[in-house]
Amino acid sequence: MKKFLNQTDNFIVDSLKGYAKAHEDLIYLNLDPVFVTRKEINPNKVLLVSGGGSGHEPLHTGYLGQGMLDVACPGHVFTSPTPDQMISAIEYCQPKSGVLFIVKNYSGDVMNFEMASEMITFDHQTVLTNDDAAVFNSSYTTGKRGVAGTVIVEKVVGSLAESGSDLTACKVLGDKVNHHSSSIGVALSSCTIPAAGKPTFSIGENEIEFGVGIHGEPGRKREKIKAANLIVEDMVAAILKDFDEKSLDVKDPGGILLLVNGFSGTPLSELYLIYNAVAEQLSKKNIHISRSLVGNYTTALDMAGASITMCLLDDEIKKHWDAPVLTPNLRWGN
Amino acid sequence: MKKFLNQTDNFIVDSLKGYAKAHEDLIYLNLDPVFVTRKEINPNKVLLVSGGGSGHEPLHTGYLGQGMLDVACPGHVFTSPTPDQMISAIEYCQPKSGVLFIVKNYSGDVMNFEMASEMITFDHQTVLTNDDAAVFNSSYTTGKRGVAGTVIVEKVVGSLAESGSDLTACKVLGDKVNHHSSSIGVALSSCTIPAAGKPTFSIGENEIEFGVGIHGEPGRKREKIKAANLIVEDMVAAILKDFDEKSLDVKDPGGILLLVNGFSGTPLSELYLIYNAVAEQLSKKNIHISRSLVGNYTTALDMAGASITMCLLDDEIKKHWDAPVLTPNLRWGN
Amino acid sequence: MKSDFIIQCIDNITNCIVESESEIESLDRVIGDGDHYINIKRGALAVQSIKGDLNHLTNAEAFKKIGMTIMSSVGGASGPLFASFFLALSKEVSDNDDLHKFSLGFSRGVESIMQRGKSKLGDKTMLDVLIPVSEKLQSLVKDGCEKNIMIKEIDLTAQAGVIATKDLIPAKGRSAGLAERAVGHIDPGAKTCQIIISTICNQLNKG
Amino acid sequence: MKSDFIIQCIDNITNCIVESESEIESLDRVIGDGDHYINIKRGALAVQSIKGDLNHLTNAEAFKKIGMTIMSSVGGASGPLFASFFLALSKEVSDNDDLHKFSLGFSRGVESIMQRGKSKLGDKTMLDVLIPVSEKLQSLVKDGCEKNIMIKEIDLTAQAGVIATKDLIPAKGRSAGLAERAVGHIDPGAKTCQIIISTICNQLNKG
Ligand SMILES: Nc1ncnc2c1ncn2[C@@H]1O[C@H](COP(=O)(O)OP(=O)(O)O)[C@@H](O)[C@H]1O
Ligand SMILES: Nc1ncnc2c1ncn2[C@@H]1O[C@H](COP(=O)(O)OP(=O)(O)O)[C@@H](O)[C@H]1O
Ligand SMILES: [Mg+2]
Ligand SMILES: [Mg+2]
Ligand SMILES: [Mg+2]
Ligand SMILES: [Mg+2]
Repeated sequence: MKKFLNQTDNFIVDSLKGYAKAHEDLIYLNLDPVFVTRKEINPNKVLLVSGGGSGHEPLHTGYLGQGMLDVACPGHVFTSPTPDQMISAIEYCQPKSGVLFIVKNYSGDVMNFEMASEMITFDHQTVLTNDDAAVFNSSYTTGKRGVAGTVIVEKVVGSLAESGSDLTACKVLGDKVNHHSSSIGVALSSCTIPAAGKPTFSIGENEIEFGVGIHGEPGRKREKIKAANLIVEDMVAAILKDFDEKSLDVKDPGGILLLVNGFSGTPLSELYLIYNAVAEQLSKKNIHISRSLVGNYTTALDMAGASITMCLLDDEIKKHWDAPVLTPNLRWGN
Repeated sequence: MKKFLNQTDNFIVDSLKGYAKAHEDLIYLNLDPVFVTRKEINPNKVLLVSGGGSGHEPLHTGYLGQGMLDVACPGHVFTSPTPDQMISAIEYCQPKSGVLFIVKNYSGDVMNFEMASEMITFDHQTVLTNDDAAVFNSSYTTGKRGVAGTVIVEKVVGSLAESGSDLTACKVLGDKVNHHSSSIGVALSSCTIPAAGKPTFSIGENEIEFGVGIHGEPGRKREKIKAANLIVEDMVAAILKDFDEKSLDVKDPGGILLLVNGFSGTPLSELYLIYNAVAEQLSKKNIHISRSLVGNYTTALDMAGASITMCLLDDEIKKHWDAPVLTPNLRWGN
Repeated sequence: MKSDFIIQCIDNITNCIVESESEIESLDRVIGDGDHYINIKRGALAVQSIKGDLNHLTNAEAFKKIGMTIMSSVGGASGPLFASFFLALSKEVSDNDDLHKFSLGFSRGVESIMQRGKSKLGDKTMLDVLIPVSEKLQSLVKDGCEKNIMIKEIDLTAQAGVIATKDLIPAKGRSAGLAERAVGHIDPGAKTCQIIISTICNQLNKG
Repeated sequence: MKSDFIIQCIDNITNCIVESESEIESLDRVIGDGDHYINIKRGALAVQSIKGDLNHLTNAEAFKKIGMTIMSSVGGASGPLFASFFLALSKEVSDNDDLHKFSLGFSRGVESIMQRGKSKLGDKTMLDVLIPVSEKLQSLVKDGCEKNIMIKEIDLTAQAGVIATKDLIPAKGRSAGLAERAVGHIDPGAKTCQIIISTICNQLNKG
């Protein structure tokens, strides 16, 4: 393992300190327990609280600010934060219009956020994101994982909350955006957890992991690498099938938001190449891309690979997607 | 080599097509010869033309738009573009206030831009960027390489050009920003050129290349990896020495702009950790960081590693750095 | 139970976990995300760091403090689950308990995990060790089983539980995403529980 | 010179370059950026693709077309340099040249590289092959040297030039950044020039 770090135990805190310094105009960092908030808290709006294991930067810490999140609680690498982090953060913010938790669907995140929510006296709701098409859903299991679609949920609900809407409205929109989103990822290499010091999985020089999770969890299948166009064909098929199972019509005139997301080790040039392949596929199928985002938005430490997320747009989602956002890592309209 | 690609020969064009589609509101892509321009050309302002070998995305293509570049001419991977690309692009734009070339100091880039400039009838000037502190300068040699400081030059001159200033003013400011900038890079891994199919250099599991170039060119020395704080100490020392040799005073009250730049394979969390280490060093030395930028802004294909750039700010540079910019990969103030 | 027994347990468990690093870690790398050992070790060290405070506490208070410490140090899936166990246990035990009372507390702890995790036997989780162990403990206590035999039986039950996870299709936790691909692999949380239980059995055997 | 000789050269050079892939490529990976082989091959293929057009052209026109093709296909440092060579050469040659005239054209080509590259002998570039070859060519032509000997001498000079780059500290081109670290390594552009020259020598020997 080769990384820029001092002691593995301090990796996340050292990184958060740099993050807070680089964005001191926007960000407040609390160290004990660890949480991050916008510099200026507006206690009158619905407080959007997200968090999860670290290693997915800029998710969630990079999305704090006007038009997006209020609080992020980063856990250790790939390990969900503990309830005291959420509780302290919310007490620090003293929200008057309730708390909306945005939680990726992993047992650990769900349970820790649940424990926190049982221990606070503030009004609250939770949006669980579970957009990973790689996992087949079932009411008997943990269900689908929350992956890059979470960014879209955070952005869209962030705009609604900023506009002064109430907790229920935010919860309803969050659930809708999540339901409208579907993602699939492919890994070319493993990631390496700093404290573990070795790759999470091993993968052959000519193999890819199709349907990989953002923690390096195995996906649907291990296969031989092939032309990007062919990989993308499979990815698009998996997403369209998922929409089909959700009885959603991707040909809706609202079009889709297409997010081509890098896991961190894949260069922007390859992400754009993937974008091109997706666009070619969708154009053949008469699916209209009306919004785009390409870059490293939900990463998996140093993993090489990428995911595709499609979100079906309607006027409401589009309006809130387009609304101004001013965060360290997502910024437009101001 | 594992990459998302179809045929290596089409790698750059496939990627550019995706880039142009993802940003069709901002970007025009010409394919034969290859060049990229803003969607809306303003023929009355000084035309800022940059370019160079591909593989450094978002440099330069990602910086086209209001407040930054007008034209980028991407070459093959790590290979400077050919004169016909620049000539066609400029003819397409028909600038009325002259052309400013922003060229990184490499023999190939210098010569190809020189040939282009000899063949156009438009008034023109060139700003050569050479901010790489790893290379010792000399009037007998090619001299220092242009690296991530180029982004700062493009942003700052971009703002001045947008404000309607003339060619000479743009050239003068560009030279100043370049002179005020100093960078140093460290590689943890090699990059792999798609068409070559194998890593440009080999590097041991515990080694780093100190002073590496953005094409994987060897740097000052190969050494054992050590704590990030110690690596950063060496990096900061190299930059401060470079300023010293340029007789520039880093303790000027204007402070510095600190750019922590990833080469592409290094996660954002590590870049922020580096930022923290630099900030700690500079605070001890009473050097004031007044502006910051952290992310992948000048990359080296898939290389793991990072560079630090410091740019000494004065009121003029600061004003143009802060000015609005609206490009696919750098955006603020609008 | 005396507080020095609990403290001895804490030290032994921490040591055993550290000794089993590569075994535990490799399991979570295969069907999880590779952090289970790191999480568990962080929890064990956190509990070890409050050892000194436990002396002055009742068993109930001690288990509560252990639960709270785990809750705010471990995170992930295993953190809240282990924390729930100790918090539930702490509500049942007193300082003068017989084994019957403790076995009831243990089963309350396991139930609390099931509740928090919305999980049950056969979901390929730590519960595939904990539920059989809990049931075995009840029945052995009810039958008035001899101490040495009881210890041996519990240990064997825990070990059988770990092995049993191998062939299960996961329903809960991170590995649930893998479905059939997880078959053939042991659940890391189950392994950790077995190591902890075996360590305590060992200690009881010696003491 | 006849156009079919030039065309034969183009094919032979292209083949030799492709055959030397690993040799050329590894050199630029060590003291450059690893793309020299790719650039040269792209150039050779581009020139090969215009072969058909060369038939109808004068030597001067043919060399100009070759130069322009290289200029707009190769890029990098080697592109403009090779292009300059051919563009300068095209200004000197006519269809009825003697060797003396050609050798003058060659030296104009080399000078044009020096001008474009602001480089000279000893800078650890392609010029460390091209300048000695050019000088040797002038003097052999002046001395009225016999064809076979001339071919051999030129070939040896090119090979000596390549070897000479090994111990030089680079002053120009990408490797200049390495300074002393480049010592001990051959310059890739020099190697390419030698391969091209040796290929032509070989062809002349046979023809
Ligand atoms: N819902 C659940 N019920 C019971 N045990 C669970 C549940 N989810 C996860 N586990 C246990 O937690 C273990 C994983 O713990 P750990 O790796 O620390 O957390 P994470 O999965 O969040 O990375 C699994 O091996 C499993 O035994
Ligand atoms: N200024 C120069 N003068 C002469 N030759 C040069 C000069 N700069 C570079 N070269 C030659 O070009 C070769 C490198 O070519 P290439 O790899 O294609 O371009 P780049 O260095 O731009 O990647 C060097 O090995 C050297 O021989
Ligand atoms: Mg985890
Ligand atoms: Mg090159
Ligand atoms: Mg885990
Ligand atoms: Mg090269």
